[in-house]
Amino acid sequence: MNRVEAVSGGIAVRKLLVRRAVGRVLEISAMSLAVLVALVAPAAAQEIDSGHTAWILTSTALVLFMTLPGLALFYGGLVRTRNVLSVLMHCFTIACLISVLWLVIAYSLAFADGTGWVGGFSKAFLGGVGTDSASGAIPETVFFMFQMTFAIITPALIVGAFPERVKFGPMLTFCGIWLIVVYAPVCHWIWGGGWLAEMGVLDFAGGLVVHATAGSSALVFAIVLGRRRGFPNELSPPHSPGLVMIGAAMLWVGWFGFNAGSALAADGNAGMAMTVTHLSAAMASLTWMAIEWIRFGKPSLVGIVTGMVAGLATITPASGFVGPIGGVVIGFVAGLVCFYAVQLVKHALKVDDSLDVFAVHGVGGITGILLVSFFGDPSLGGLGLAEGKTMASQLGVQAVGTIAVLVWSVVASFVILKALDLIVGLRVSEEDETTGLDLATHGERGYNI
Amino acid sequence: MNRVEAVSGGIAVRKLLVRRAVGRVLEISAMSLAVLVALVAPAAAQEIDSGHTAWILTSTALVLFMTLPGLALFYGGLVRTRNVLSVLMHCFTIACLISVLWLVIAYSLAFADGTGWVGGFSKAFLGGVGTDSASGAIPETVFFMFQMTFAIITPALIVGAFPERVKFGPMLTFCGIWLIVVYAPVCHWIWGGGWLAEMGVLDFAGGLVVHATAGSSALVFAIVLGRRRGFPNELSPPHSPGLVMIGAAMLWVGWFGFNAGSALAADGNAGMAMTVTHLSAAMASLTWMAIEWIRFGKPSLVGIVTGMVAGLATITPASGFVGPIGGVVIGFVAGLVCFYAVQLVKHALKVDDSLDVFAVHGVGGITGILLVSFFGDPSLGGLGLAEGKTMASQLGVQAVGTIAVLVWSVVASFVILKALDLIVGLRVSEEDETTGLDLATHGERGYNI
Amino acid sequence: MNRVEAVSGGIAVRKLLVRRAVGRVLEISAMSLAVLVALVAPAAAQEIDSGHTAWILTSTALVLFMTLPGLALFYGGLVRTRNVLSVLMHCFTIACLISVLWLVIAYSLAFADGTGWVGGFSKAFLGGVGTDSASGAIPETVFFMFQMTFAIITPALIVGAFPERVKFGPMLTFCGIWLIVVYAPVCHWIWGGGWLAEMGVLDFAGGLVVHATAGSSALVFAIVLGRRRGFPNELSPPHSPGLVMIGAAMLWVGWFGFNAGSALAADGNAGMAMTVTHLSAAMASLTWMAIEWIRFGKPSLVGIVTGMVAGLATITPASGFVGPIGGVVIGFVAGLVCFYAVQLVKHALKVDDSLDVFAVHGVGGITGILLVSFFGDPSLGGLGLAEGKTMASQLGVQAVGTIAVLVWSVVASFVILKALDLIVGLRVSEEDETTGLDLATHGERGYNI
Amino acid sequence: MKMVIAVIKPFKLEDVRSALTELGVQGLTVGEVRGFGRQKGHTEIYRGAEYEVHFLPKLRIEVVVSTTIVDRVVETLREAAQTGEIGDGKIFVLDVGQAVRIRTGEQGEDAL
Amino acid sequence: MKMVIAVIKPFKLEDVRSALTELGVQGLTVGEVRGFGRQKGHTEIYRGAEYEVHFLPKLRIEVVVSTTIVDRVVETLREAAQTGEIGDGKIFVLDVGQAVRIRTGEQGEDAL
Amino acid sequence: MKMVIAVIKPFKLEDVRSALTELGVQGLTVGEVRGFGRQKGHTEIYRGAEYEVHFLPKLRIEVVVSTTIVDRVVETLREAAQTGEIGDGKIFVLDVGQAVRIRTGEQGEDAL
Ligand SMILES: Nc1ncnc2c1ncn2[C@@H]1O[C@H](COP(=O)(O)OP(=O)(O)O)[C@@H](O)[C@H]1O
Ligand SMILES: Nc1ncnc2c1ncn2[C@@H]1O[C@H](COP(=O)(O)OP(=O)(O)O)[C@@H](O)[C@H]1O
Ligand SMILES: Nc1ncnc2c1ncn2[C@@H]1O[C@H](COP(=O)(O)OP(=O)(O)O)[C@@H](O)[C@H]1O
Repeated sequence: MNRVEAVSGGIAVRKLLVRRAVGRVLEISAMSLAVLVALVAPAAAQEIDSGHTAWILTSTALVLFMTLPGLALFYGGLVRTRNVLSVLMHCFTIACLISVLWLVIAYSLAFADGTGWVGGFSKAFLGGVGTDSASGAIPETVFFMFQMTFAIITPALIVGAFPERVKFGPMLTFCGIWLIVVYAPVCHWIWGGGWLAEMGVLDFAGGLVVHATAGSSALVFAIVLGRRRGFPNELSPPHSPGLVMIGAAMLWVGWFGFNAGSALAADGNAGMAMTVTHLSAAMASLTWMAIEWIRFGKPSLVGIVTGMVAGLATITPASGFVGPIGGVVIGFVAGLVCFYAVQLVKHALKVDDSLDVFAVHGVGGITGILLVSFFGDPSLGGLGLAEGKTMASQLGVQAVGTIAVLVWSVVASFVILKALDLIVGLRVSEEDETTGLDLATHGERGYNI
Repeated sequence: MNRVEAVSGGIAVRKLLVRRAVGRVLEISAMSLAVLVALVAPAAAQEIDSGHTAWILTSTALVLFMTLPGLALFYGGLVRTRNVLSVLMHCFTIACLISVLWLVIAYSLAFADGTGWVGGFSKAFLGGVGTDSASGAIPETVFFMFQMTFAIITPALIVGAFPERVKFGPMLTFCGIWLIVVYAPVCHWIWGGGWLAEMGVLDFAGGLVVHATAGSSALVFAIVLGRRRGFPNELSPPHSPGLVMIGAAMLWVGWFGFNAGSALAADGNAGMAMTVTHLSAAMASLTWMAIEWIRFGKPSLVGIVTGMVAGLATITPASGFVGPIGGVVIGFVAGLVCFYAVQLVKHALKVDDSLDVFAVHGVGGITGILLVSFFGDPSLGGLGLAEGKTMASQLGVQAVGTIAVLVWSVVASFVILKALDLIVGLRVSEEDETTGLDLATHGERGYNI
Repeated sequence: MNRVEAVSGGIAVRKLLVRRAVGRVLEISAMSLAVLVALVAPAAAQEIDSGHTAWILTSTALVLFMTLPGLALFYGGLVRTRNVLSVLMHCFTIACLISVLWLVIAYSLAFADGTGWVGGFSKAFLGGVGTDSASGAIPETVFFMFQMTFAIITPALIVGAFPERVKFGPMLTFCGIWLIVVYAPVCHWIWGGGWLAEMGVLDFAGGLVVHATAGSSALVFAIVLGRRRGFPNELSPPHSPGLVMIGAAMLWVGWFGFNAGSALAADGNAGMAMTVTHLSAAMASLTWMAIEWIRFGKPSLVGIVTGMVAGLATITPASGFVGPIGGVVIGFVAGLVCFYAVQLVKHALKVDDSLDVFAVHGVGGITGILLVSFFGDPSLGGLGLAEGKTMASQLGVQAVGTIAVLVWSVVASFVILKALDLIVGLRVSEEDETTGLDLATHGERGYNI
Repeated sequence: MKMVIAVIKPFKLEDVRSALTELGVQGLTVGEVRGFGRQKGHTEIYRGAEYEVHFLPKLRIEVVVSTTIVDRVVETLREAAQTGEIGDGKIFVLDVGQAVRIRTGEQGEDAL
Repeated sequence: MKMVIAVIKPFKLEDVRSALTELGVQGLTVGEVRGFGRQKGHTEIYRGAEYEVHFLPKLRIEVVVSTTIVDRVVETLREAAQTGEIGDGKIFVLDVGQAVRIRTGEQGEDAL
Repeated sequence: MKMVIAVIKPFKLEDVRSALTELGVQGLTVGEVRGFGRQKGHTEIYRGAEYEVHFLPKLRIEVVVSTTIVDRVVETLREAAQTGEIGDGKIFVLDVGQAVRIRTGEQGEDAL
């Protein structure tokens, strides 16, 4: 596998494919002019590969499907009946708001040429991008859309931290600001050719960019917002485990686009990424189920699908670098680590990160980021670490990246939230919380059966 | 972008790609015979492009998914509990019936060579179409299937006009006749190389073919059928806003196949179509939400997803011709116009187009058809109008197309409905209406919880 | 169509494509060296086709989607409220367990070189398979994943035989053993180049490999396990026909990946497979609906979607060999035969194959296997039978294959079940059965509304 | 005081409520119930299997009123709920010893 | 007339209904309720968090019968609903002052 | 014996249950009901159409206790269920002629 590719999912493949085109031209320098022409012509025509494009178009649909309705149902089923619609509403409005902001400015900040810290404004409103603009072997509009779906699901993940008590407007405002202040820069650092990319941080599909940023910010949100009334003693069980499972299943399927799509091509790398992604999800699910079975005597549906999400979040950064066995091992670790992380955060620290965003996504994503250093190494069946990196040095780089991302996410989120809390307030009234946000905030009821 | 392509989504691309193949041969007329052979051979082999084919196969799945279960759930959640199954049944049976009729005759009437008014019978039962038959760069069977999914969802959209009171058999009969008398011809006019195509009407993915025909016929159906008992004073709220959102989310994702698939290729046009489609949906959702927030103080889930559908219906005809900013503006207009259209039809005119098919799809589709004339123009970031058209002349053509389609849809639907009403009757008994169609017509209950 | 291809969906296409590559080289042997180079170079580069790969990556997602959540919801809606979660749990855990076993050993037993009876161990843990390994025109990892989704859904189909009363652990154990003892070998016989493949058995996407094995084993399971309390007199209606329809719709869409994906390419064969698959589903649905309408006066939602599944299961083995009209006829037969099969098994034989796995999948799959002999023949619009076969001789071969698969599935399943029953017991206590498996086994309730 | 319990057809609720309100009744409580009676249930058929449904959806209205107006309440309720078809339901009247308004603690008729 | 209110285990409904029908009872009304009593609830566990469920699903049967047969009704009902295990439920008997059939206006025992 | 019927706000159930348990009440039955009263409903808006919701979700608690403690039960229940805001609900007390425990056949107060 091309070393450069290892640098990151986003830009690497683009570079790689350009290189291929060039390469093809060089190889044949010895041939007759006629043949040269014969070969260059198609090569140029091949610039945009319809097969790779078809797969990324599909992946874009799959990743959007993860948020709408996947994640929305996964979260919606976990809350109480009287708040189910508000959760769906959160995910839906975030998707809409982020999409527009992504066009206006965020895409440019993440992927336009700029400093090592943040991209420039040249691509604001997709400036200079037309139907013929290419990003590697695919049209840039397709790359733009694919990346947008990542930008959508990341703040949507945070929804799990504040259900049943957050004020609608401020919540939406937070997500908008957060996209620009936290997501876009971090995305640039790692996938936009920024300083962490230069350093050789490996994050194939978003262990840091997506899960660490969302997970840590979710923890901050839960702390600043405070616990739900009655937490933790008068907990209500998920109002619809079936809905949770439906959402989870959609997440699993959609994740194929998330990870295998991050190869930005329909090739062997995509195939291997899909394979390890699937195996990790399966193994983590079985692990979580086993723990519940042993500890409580009853393996639960909500439990096993939580394990699945843990497995998927954990393999995400590693999905382009490890082999099948690495995928299985990572899945096992994911189930184990995240299960106990949930116990720690919720039952030991008593933080009401209501739907365990940090314990599952944050902890999972970081675990995956660190494990890449080992299972990405050919000696452990991996496809290769960053250029010239050993397990140790790679681990060091991964740690630096993790710390940088966590610090920035936590600090920025804290500031934004405190500001919003002072200005407009983050939390609904006790009465609204009791009534439930569906009726209080949105004037609807979940089930008029 | 090739002007011809602008003529329509359907046939244009086919023509275009043939042209490309030819073009490639000409370009090289100066080269040596050897090279000529070298180039022609692959060119021939390229006749069917696996990448384009992969994307249209995928798009076909996505568009079928829009109807089953997408649209069915969207509509099913909006009615009362006692009628939810009947709505699912309507969408499902329509999908089955239309599929068979599409093979038997409708595809041929729409796409086989014929007059400017309707296609011939040569392709009835897919006559002469085998695994090797090509339609542009994709197999004709794939084109047949992709177009079938459009033929399915169009009458399925009409379901929103007559729920909770229509008689099952006559409803199904109407849809069958309507496909052949209204859909197939109109499809031929615009996508089959018919008179409107010749005139230069721009309708990329079905503003007229799909939304205007369905919307206007729905209005006629609602009027001929009459209002539900208790309309409008004793309205019931949607029995399951969550179900509505699930269906809406599936529609959004599926619409990627609908619009980006209409490029009939996995290329930059598809990428741009997906981009503007998504942006319009997002912007229209936010617009509708804003209006509700301001007017009623409570942004609702059913509201925002209705805005989403409005945005998607409106961008549909424009999706292959406008740029990103055009997409956002069209989305904004869509949210605004359709919101007030709903108020007008339902609350001013008191027409019980129960699920607002006309106000959302009809009005939206027509709005999009007209807006193409402006935002399709390069001066407004568009990709180009029809050959030799100015904004003004294009607008004229679009208007002619709209009027022609509306008149034909309304007249034909009215005649079919009146006939059916006389012969078998369109409406169930008062008692059945009170019992609910689930039990009365299908012998089932929605929830045995 | 290449005869070899007819031998089976799995390996044939691989062979075929290799042949094509070779062929292309030969054709041009007369040309100048320069041109030869010019052509071979791209030919080599084409080894893995991005378009075919894109479609199979997509198909893999579609087929996984069939099980999670498609089949799970289809089955979950058919049981009583108190057992809905247990059914979802069955499908989900089976998916996880099979995935891991598929990597460990099953894939190797099915597709690695071995005897005519079973594959060897060379591909255990994907031994020797990397990102560059190809399987025909697609990466082998993609072929591995695509086939895995088939291995997942097959035992998941059996879930319909034992809901509401089976013990969780033993159920899972059975599925694991069954995969290795029944599925993997049968898969090798037919798709892995085994003895039935050699004999010329035609099974494009799994009439025998998937539906006959699952259906017959389900019947055995239902008999060994015994009937639910109160069967058949105190039957409960499906607790949520809507959920059943959602699952069914997902199955329909996913089946496009199942059948059209089995072409292992994005080409005319895939297009035709998708076409006949869709037409059969539509026709079978209408047939089942018609029968209910005539017999009971009320066409039901659960009925029509059951017809749909019958149509899809029946066309599966034929989907790569028949033409559009063949697809319609097969669909009609499917609806008719399966409807009466349900009556026979459940109401005549009083076997509590609770969700009619055998009557719909088993009978359907076998019917399709036999019908291929006729509608696969060019004289009936088919694409061709196995090399040198006449309708009669093909029918003979198909019969042999069917009997072999049924005998092996029944015997093996019976032995495994009896053993498990003796050692741990297959059935929950009467009390747990009354309480419902959701609470008794998994400690959750389906709806806390 | 009397407690009037009425089992009625679901779609009659609105009529009953408004009729009672006109009569000056300040409040009532409604619960969803399933009723078995002369009005026979129906059969649902799933994949050819007949499923006998004995119980029909009804609404159970519970309203406590002063003894002085109980007869008028019953009569009004009966008229509002009547369709003349089998399955219209029943009205039962029971004695109430005491009534309390939780918010204020008011007792007896003041609590209604 | 008497109103017999019984709280029973859900899966006993069919037995109770047929038993009462045999006794000549023409109708009854059933509602879904949750019961709290000696029979302890259970704990559900979500992601390691224990959730104490105090209430168990029960059915509340309400049947009005003539005073002459009330004892037999109670006895029959008890036998039909009994499993002998804790949580079988209760039967309460109340006085009914008046009964009316909405459809016909019939009063008293004729209304039953 | 007396039957105490209370209509309360849903989220007060837990308070009421524990308060009554402390008082020694061994069991009670709860049903979900919709209430109409002074506390006005709300309007839901769908696509600009106003939908008037007259009924509010409430819980109906039914508990049978011995006459000796009925007053304390009513008082305790009232305190536990009270928020002081309109819509808190009502408590009604009815006479119970007979009580039977299905499991054992015990009668009267022993059955409670
Ligand atoms: N004896 C009874 N006790 C309690 N409820 C009854 C009784 N008889 C009938 N009901 C209720 O009244 C409803 C209507 O009674 P039914 O006999 O079907 O028609 P009608 O009221 O016209 O005689 C029943 O569904 C049941 O809920
Ligand atoms: N005092 C009471 N008032 C009203 N309902 C009661 C009372 N005691 C018990 N119940 C109902 O009876 C059900 C069964 O009572 P429980 O004490 O659990 O078992 P058992 O009936 O065998 O003593 C309870 O779930 C509750 O619904
Ligand atoms: N006369 C009545 N009979 C039966 N239930 C009543 C009666 N009046 C009120 N209720 C119930 O009590 C609930 C609260 O009553 P309401 O008048 O709204 O407030 P408050 O109890 O504070 O006066 C109502 O929703 C209704 O369920």
